[in-house]
Amino acid sequence: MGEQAPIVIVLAPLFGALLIAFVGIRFKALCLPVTLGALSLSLAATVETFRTVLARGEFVYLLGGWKRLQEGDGISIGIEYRVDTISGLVLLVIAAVSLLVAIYSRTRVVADTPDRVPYYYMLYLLLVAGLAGMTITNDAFNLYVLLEISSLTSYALIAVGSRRAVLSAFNYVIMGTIGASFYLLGIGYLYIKTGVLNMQDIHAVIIANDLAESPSIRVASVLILMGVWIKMAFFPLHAWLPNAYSYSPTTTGALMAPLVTKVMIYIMIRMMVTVFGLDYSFRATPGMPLHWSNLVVTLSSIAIVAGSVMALSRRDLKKMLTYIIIAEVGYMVGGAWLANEKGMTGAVYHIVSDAFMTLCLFLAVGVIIARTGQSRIEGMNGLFKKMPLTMAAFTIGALSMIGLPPTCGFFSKWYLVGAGIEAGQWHYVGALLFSSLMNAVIFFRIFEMAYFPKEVNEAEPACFDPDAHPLETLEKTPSSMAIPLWISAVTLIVLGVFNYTIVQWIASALQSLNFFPAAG
Amino acid sequence: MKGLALFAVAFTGALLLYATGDFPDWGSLDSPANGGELSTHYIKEVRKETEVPNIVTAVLADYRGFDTMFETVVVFVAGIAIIAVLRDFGNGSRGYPPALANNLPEEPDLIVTQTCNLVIPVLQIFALYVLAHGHHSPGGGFQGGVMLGASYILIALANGVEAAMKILSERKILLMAATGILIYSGTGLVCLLLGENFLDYHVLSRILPTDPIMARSHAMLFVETGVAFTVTAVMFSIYANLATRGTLKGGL
Amino acid sequence: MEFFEQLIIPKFNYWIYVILMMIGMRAMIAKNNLVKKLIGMAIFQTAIILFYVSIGVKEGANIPILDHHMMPGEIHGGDPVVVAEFANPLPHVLMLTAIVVGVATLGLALAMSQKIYRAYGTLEEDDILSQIKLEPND
Amino acid sequence: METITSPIPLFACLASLLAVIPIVAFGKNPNLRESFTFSAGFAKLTLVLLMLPWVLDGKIVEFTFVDEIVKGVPLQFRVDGLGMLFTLVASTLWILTSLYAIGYMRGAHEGSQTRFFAFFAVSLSATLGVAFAANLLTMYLFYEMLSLATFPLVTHHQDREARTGGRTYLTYLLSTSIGFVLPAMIYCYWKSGGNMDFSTGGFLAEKVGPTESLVLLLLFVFGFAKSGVMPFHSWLPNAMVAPTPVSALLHAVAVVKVGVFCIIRVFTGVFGTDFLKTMDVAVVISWIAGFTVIVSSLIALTQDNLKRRLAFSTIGQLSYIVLGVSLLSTFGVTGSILHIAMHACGKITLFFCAGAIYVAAHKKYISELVGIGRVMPVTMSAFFIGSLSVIGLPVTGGLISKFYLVMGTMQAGHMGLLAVFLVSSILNAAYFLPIVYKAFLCRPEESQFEPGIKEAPLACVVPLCITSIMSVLLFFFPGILLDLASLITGVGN
Amino acid sequence: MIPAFDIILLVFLVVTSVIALRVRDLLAASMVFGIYSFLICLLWAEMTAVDVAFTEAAVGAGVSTVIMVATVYQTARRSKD
Repeated sequence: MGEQAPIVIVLAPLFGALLIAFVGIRFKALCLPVTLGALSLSLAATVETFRTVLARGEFVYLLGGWKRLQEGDGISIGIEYRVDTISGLVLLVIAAVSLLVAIYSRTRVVADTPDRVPYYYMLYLLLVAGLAGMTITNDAFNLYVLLEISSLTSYALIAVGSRRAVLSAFNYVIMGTIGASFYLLGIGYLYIKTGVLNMQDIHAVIIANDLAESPSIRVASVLILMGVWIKMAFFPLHAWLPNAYSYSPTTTGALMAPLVTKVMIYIMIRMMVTVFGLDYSFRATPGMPLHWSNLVVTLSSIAIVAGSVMALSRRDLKKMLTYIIIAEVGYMVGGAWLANEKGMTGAVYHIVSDAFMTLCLFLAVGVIIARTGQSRIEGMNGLFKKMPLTMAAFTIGALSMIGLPPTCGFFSKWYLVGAGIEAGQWHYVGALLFSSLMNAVIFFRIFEMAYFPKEVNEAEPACFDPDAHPLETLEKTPSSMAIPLWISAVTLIVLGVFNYTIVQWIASALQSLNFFPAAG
Repeated sequence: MKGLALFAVAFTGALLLYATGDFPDWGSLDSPANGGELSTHYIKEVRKETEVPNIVTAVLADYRGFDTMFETVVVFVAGIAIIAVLRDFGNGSRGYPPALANNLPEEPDLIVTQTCNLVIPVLQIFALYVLAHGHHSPGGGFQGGVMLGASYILIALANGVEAAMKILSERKILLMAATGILIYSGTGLVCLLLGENFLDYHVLSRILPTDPIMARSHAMLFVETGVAFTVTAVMFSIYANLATRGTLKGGL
Repeated sequence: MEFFEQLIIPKFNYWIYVILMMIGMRAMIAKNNLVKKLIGMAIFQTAIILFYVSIGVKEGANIPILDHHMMPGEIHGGDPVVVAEFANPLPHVLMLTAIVVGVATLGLALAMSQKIYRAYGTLEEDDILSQIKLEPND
Repeated sequence: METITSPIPLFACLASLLAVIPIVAFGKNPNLRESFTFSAGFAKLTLVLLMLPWVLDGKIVEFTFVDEIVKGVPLQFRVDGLGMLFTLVASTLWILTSLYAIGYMRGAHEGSQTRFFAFFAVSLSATLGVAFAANLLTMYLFYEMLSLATFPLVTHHQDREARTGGRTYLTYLLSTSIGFVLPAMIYCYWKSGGNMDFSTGGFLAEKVGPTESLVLLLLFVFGFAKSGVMPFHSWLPNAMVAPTPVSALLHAVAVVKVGVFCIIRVFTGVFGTDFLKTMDVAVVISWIAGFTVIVSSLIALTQDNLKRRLAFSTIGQLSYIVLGVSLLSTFGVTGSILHIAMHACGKITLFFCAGAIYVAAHKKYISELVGIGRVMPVTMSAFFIGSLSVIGLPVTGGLISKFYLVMGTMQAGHMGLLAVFLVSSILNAAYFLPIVYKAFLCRPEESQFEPGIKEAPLACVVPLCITSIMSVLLFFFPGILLDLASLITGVGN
Repeated sequence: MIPAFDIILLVFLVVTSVIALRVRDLLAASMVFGIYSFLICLLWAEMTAVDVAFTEAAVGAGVSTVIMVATVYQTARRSKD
C-alpha cells in the first residue's frame, strides 16, 4: 500500500464498522473477527506509515489530491494528513492498544451488553477511527469533526453500561460539548484573523502578519487550551472522568482510559508546537502578571497532587485508577509546558508509556472484576494465591505507575523530573515525586490486601464478603483476556529498556523547533 | 454550583468580549477570512476546477470532502449510538414511570392523517429535487436527506411509528445508513484504487465518460447521494427511537 | 456615542453571539432539568454557528452561488469572477458540519435523558442525585 | 586500565535468576528444588571466581546490555575491586545460607518454601546487579529490584506482624529511594552533562559547588536507606519478622550491605574522594554516622529479643562503614571496604546462631538463654567468635577492619570520631559478651529447657561453624581483600 | 445583508432564548426553541448563508424540535426551573 498507508489507518476501522452494519447485525459471531481484522489492517498501515516517516522524516498525504497553491509552497486548499515521528508514535499506540482491547473484549462485551454486541463493536471501531484521524490530520477543522466522532462514540460506549453509567455519560456529554465547542470557537478566532484552517498555514500567517500580540490569537489559544483541557480531564476540569470511566463497561474503560486523554494531550502539544509555535506558547506575555508557562506548570503540579490524594481516598479499584489518570494528565501537561526540549520529550514519551500502563492496569482490574464480581480493594484478599499471573501483570503495571526501573514509568519520570530541574520548576519536581510516593502507598495497600490471607486483613473494614463469590469455583481466566494483559505488561518493560530509541524518534521530530533555555 | 457556573460563564464572556474589539468589522470585505487567499481561491477557481456553480457544495463535497465524509459518519454514529443506548430489545415498557405519551388518544386524528398523506409525496419529490439540484442552488445531500427523513417522520406522526416502520424497518434503516457511507467512501476508494489519493475525483474520468473536471462534478453528486441516504435513515431512526423510548412500538 | 458607533454597531453580531453563548452555557451548567440543559446546549452551539457565519458576511455581497448564464468561468473564456460579489463560502461549509454535529449530539443526549428517566423516574438533577446518595457508593 | 568485555558478569548475575524457573517448576519436590538452588549457587561462585584473577590483575570486566538507556548512559556491568569483593562475599555466603535455610525452614516447619527459595534467588541476582553496576542508573535499577524482591521474604509468615513489618520495610525503602535518590540522581545527570559512569575521580567532580554537594550527599546517604543511617533505620528491626535465613543473609549481608555499598560508590565513584576533600562537607556525614553508631549501640543494649539486638548492632556497624568512607582518607576507605566482608562473616554467624537456637529450643529472648551454652555448645561457641568479630577483638577479621577505620580517623585528624569508635566498641562488648557469659557460665533455671533439647539440625550447625571459622581465617589471611580494596583506594599494599 | 433586519433578528433571538430557558413547561420550551431555530434560520438567510439557512430550517427548526417534543412526551413535562 506504501503511499496510501496513512489513509488506510483511518479507513480500515471505518469500513470495518460498515461491514458490521451489513453482516454483523444478522451474524453476531462475525462482529469480533471483523473488528480484529479491521484493527489489524489499521495496525499494519500504521507500522508502514511509521517506517516511511522514519525514512523520510515526514509523511504528507493530500486528501482529494488538492495540492498546495503556488506549486506546493502556498496555503493548503484541501485537507492534508501529516505524520511525523510524534504523531506516528501516538498512532502506533492507538492501533496497538485498540487491537489488544479488542482481543480482550471477546468475552466481556457479550457479558456486559449481550443484546447490542454489533452496535458496540461499530462504535468501538468508529471511536478508533476518530482518535486515529485526530492524531493524523493537519487541518484544524477536520480535527474538530473527528473529535466529535470520538466524543459521540465514547458517550455511547459509556452509556451502554449500568444506570449510573448513563448519568455519568450525560454529564460527559455536557462537559464534552463545552470542551469541543471551545475548541471550535478557538479555531474560529484563529480563522477570523488568519483566514486559513491548515495548522501550518495558521502558524505561517501568525508569523507573517505578526499577529502574536493580537488579543484574538491570545483568546484563541486560551479557548483551545480550555477545550482540550476539559476533554483530557485536566484538574480542576476533571469532574466528568471518574464516574464515566468507572461505571462504563469493562472494555470501554480499558479502551478509553489509555487512549482518549492521551490523544487529547497529543493535540494540546500539536497546538502548542504546530499552530502557535513554541516561541508564542512559552514567551512571557507583556501585560500578563504571570508567565504563561509558569502558570500552567503550577496548575499541573496542583493537578498531580490533587489527583494522587483523591486516588488515595478511594476504596474501589476502578475509581482509584481514574483518579490516577487525572494525576498522570498533570504529568504530561506540566512536562509539555516546562518550555524545554526534555520536558516535551518526556511528555510525549509519557503519552506512550502511560497509555500502556493504564491499559495494563485496566485490563488487570477487568480480569479481577470478571473473576470476583467486584472491584473493591477489600475484596482482593488472597488474590495473589488465586490468580498469580494476573496479579503479576498488575504488579508490573503498578510498579510502572510508581516509577520503578526498568519499567517505562521510571523513564518517563526520569525525563520529566530532569526537565523540571532544568527549568527550575521545583514544585513540579516535588509534585512528581509526591505522586510517585502516593502511588506507592496506593498500590502497596492493594498488594498487601492481595498478598495476605483474609484473616490478617480482617482489621480492615470489610464491606464485601469474599465468600459470596467463592473464587475456587470460578473458571480460569480466559486466554483472550490473559494474553492482551500479558502483552501490555511485557510492553511496559520493553518500552522501558528501549526508551532511548523512542526518545530519539521524538527528538528527531522536535529537532526543527527552536527550544530556547527556560526563563528563570 | 450556581455561583461557580456564573463565574465560569462570566469569565468566558469577558474573555470573548475582550477579543471582540480586535475583530474586523462585521461584513468587512478585506478581513483575513473574507479577503484571504483561501476564500478568494474558492470563489475564483471553483468553476475552473470543479465546474460546480454552488461554491458551498464544491467546497463541501470536494475541497473539504473528507470533512464531509466524517460529518456523515457523525450522523451514522448518532444513529447507532441512540440505538445502542436507548433501544429496548424485547422486554417492552414494563415498569416505566408514567409519561405524557400514555395519555394520548388511541386513534390518530383524521385531519392530521389526511394532511400528512397529501404533503408527504410533495415533500419527498422536493427533497429529491434539493438533493439533485444541489450543484446549482442551495441544497444538497444534507438538506435533501433531512427532508426525506422528515417525510418519514411525518408518516410516523400521522399513522404511528409502526406504520412508518413497515415502510422503513429497523434493518433497512441500518443498511441504508451504512450504504450511504459506503457510497461516499466507496467513491473515494475507487479513486484510491485507480491510483490516485483518496477522494481525488478527477481520476474517475477514466471510468466515467467525462473529462476530469466534470468527473469531479459528477462524483460530488454521488457523494451527496450517499450523504442523503445516511441522513434520511438516521433522522428517521432517531425520531422512531426517541418517540417510543426505544421500543419502536406505539409512539406519539 | 463614539464608543457605540465603533465598537457596538459594527460588531453587533459578535456581541450578540457572546450573549447567546453565555446564556446557553449558563443553562448547561446551572439548570437543574436535563432537557433544559440540552436546550441550553443547542443555544450554545447555535451561538458558535452565529459567530462563524458572521465571519463570512461581506458588505453588499450575494449568496455564494455563481450565476450560470451571466458569469461563465474563466475556462469558458468569460469574465473573471469578482470576489467581492460573493459571500465567503468556507464558514458556511464548516457550519453545515457543526449543525449536523449539533443535532447528533442533541439526539444522543435526549436518548440518554430518556434512559435516565427510565431509571430514576425524574429528569431533575437534584432528585437524581438524592436517589444516588441512597445507593451503595465508594 | 585494561578492559575486558565479557558476558561473565551477566551470567553470574543471571545464574540465580534463571534458577527461579526450575525452583518454581519443581516446587513439589523439595530435594530436587534445593539442588537447583545449590547448583545455581556454585555456578555463581565459579563464575565470580573466574573473574577474580582478572580483577586482581587490575583489569576491569565489562558487559553492556543496552548502549544508551538514556542519553549517554548505558545499562552496563563493570566489575572492579570493590564490586568483586562484595560479590565474593555475597555469593559465598549465599551457598552457606542456602544450606542453613534448608535446615532452618524444614526444622521450623515453615510454609511456602518454594516462594521463599525463588525470591531468595531473585534477591541474590539483584545484589550482584548492584555490585556490578557500572553507573548510577544501573545501580538504582537493581537497588529497587532488591527492595521489591525481598518484600515477600520479609513478610514470609503472612501474619499480622509480618504485615506491619513489611509495611515499614517498604515504606522506608521506597519512599527514601524515590523521594531522595531519584531526584538527586537526575540532578547529577543534569549537572554532569549526561554522564553517570562511576570513575575513580568521580563523574561529578568539579561540577558542583559545596552546598550542592552537601545536599546531594545527604540525599544519597538518607536515600539509600538500606544502609540504616538514622533516622531512616527503623525498617531494619521491623524486618526481623522474617525467617532467620532471610535476616541472616539479607539483613546482615545482602540488603544492608547494598545500602552501604551504594554509599561507598557515591563517595568514590560519583564525587570522588579527592574532590570531596577540597570541600569540608563530608564531615557532616561522618557525624551523622557517628551519632547513629552510638545511639544504635545504646538501643541495642536495651533489647531483649535477640534478633532485634542483632539488628540494632547491624545498624551501628553499617554506620561504621559510612563513617569510614566519609573520612575520605585512604585508611578509612580501606577499612570501610574491608568491614563489608568482616562484618558480613561475623554478623551472619550471629544470625545463624540465633536461628539455630530458635529451631532447637524455640527461644527468641536473651533472658531465656541463660545456660544454653551447656546444651548447645557448638552454636554458642560460634556465637562467641561472631561477637568477637563484631566487637573487633582478636583473633577475628573484625579487628583488621576496625584497625583500618581507627587509622583512617587519625589520618583524617578527627579525634572526636576516634572517641566514637572507642565508645562504641565498649558498647558492642557490653551488649554481646554478657550473652555469651550467661550462656556458658550461668546455670539455667529449672525447667527452662525441656530435656530433649540439643543442637539444631546439622544443616544449621555446619554453616554457622563455617562462617565462624571464616571470621577467624580472615584475620590471618586478609590479603586478597586488601588487594581488592587497594584497587579502589589506589594505594599498593 | 440588511443591518436593521439583522439587529432586530438578533434581539429577538436573545429574547426567545431567554424565554425558552425560563418557561417551566418543557413542551412550551421546546416550541419556543423551535421559534428560536426558525429565527436563526432567517438570520442565516439574511446573512447570505443560504445553505446554512436551509440546513438549519430542516435540522434545527424541524428535526431538533420534533425529537425534543418526543422526549418531553416520553418523560415529564413539568420542570422545576
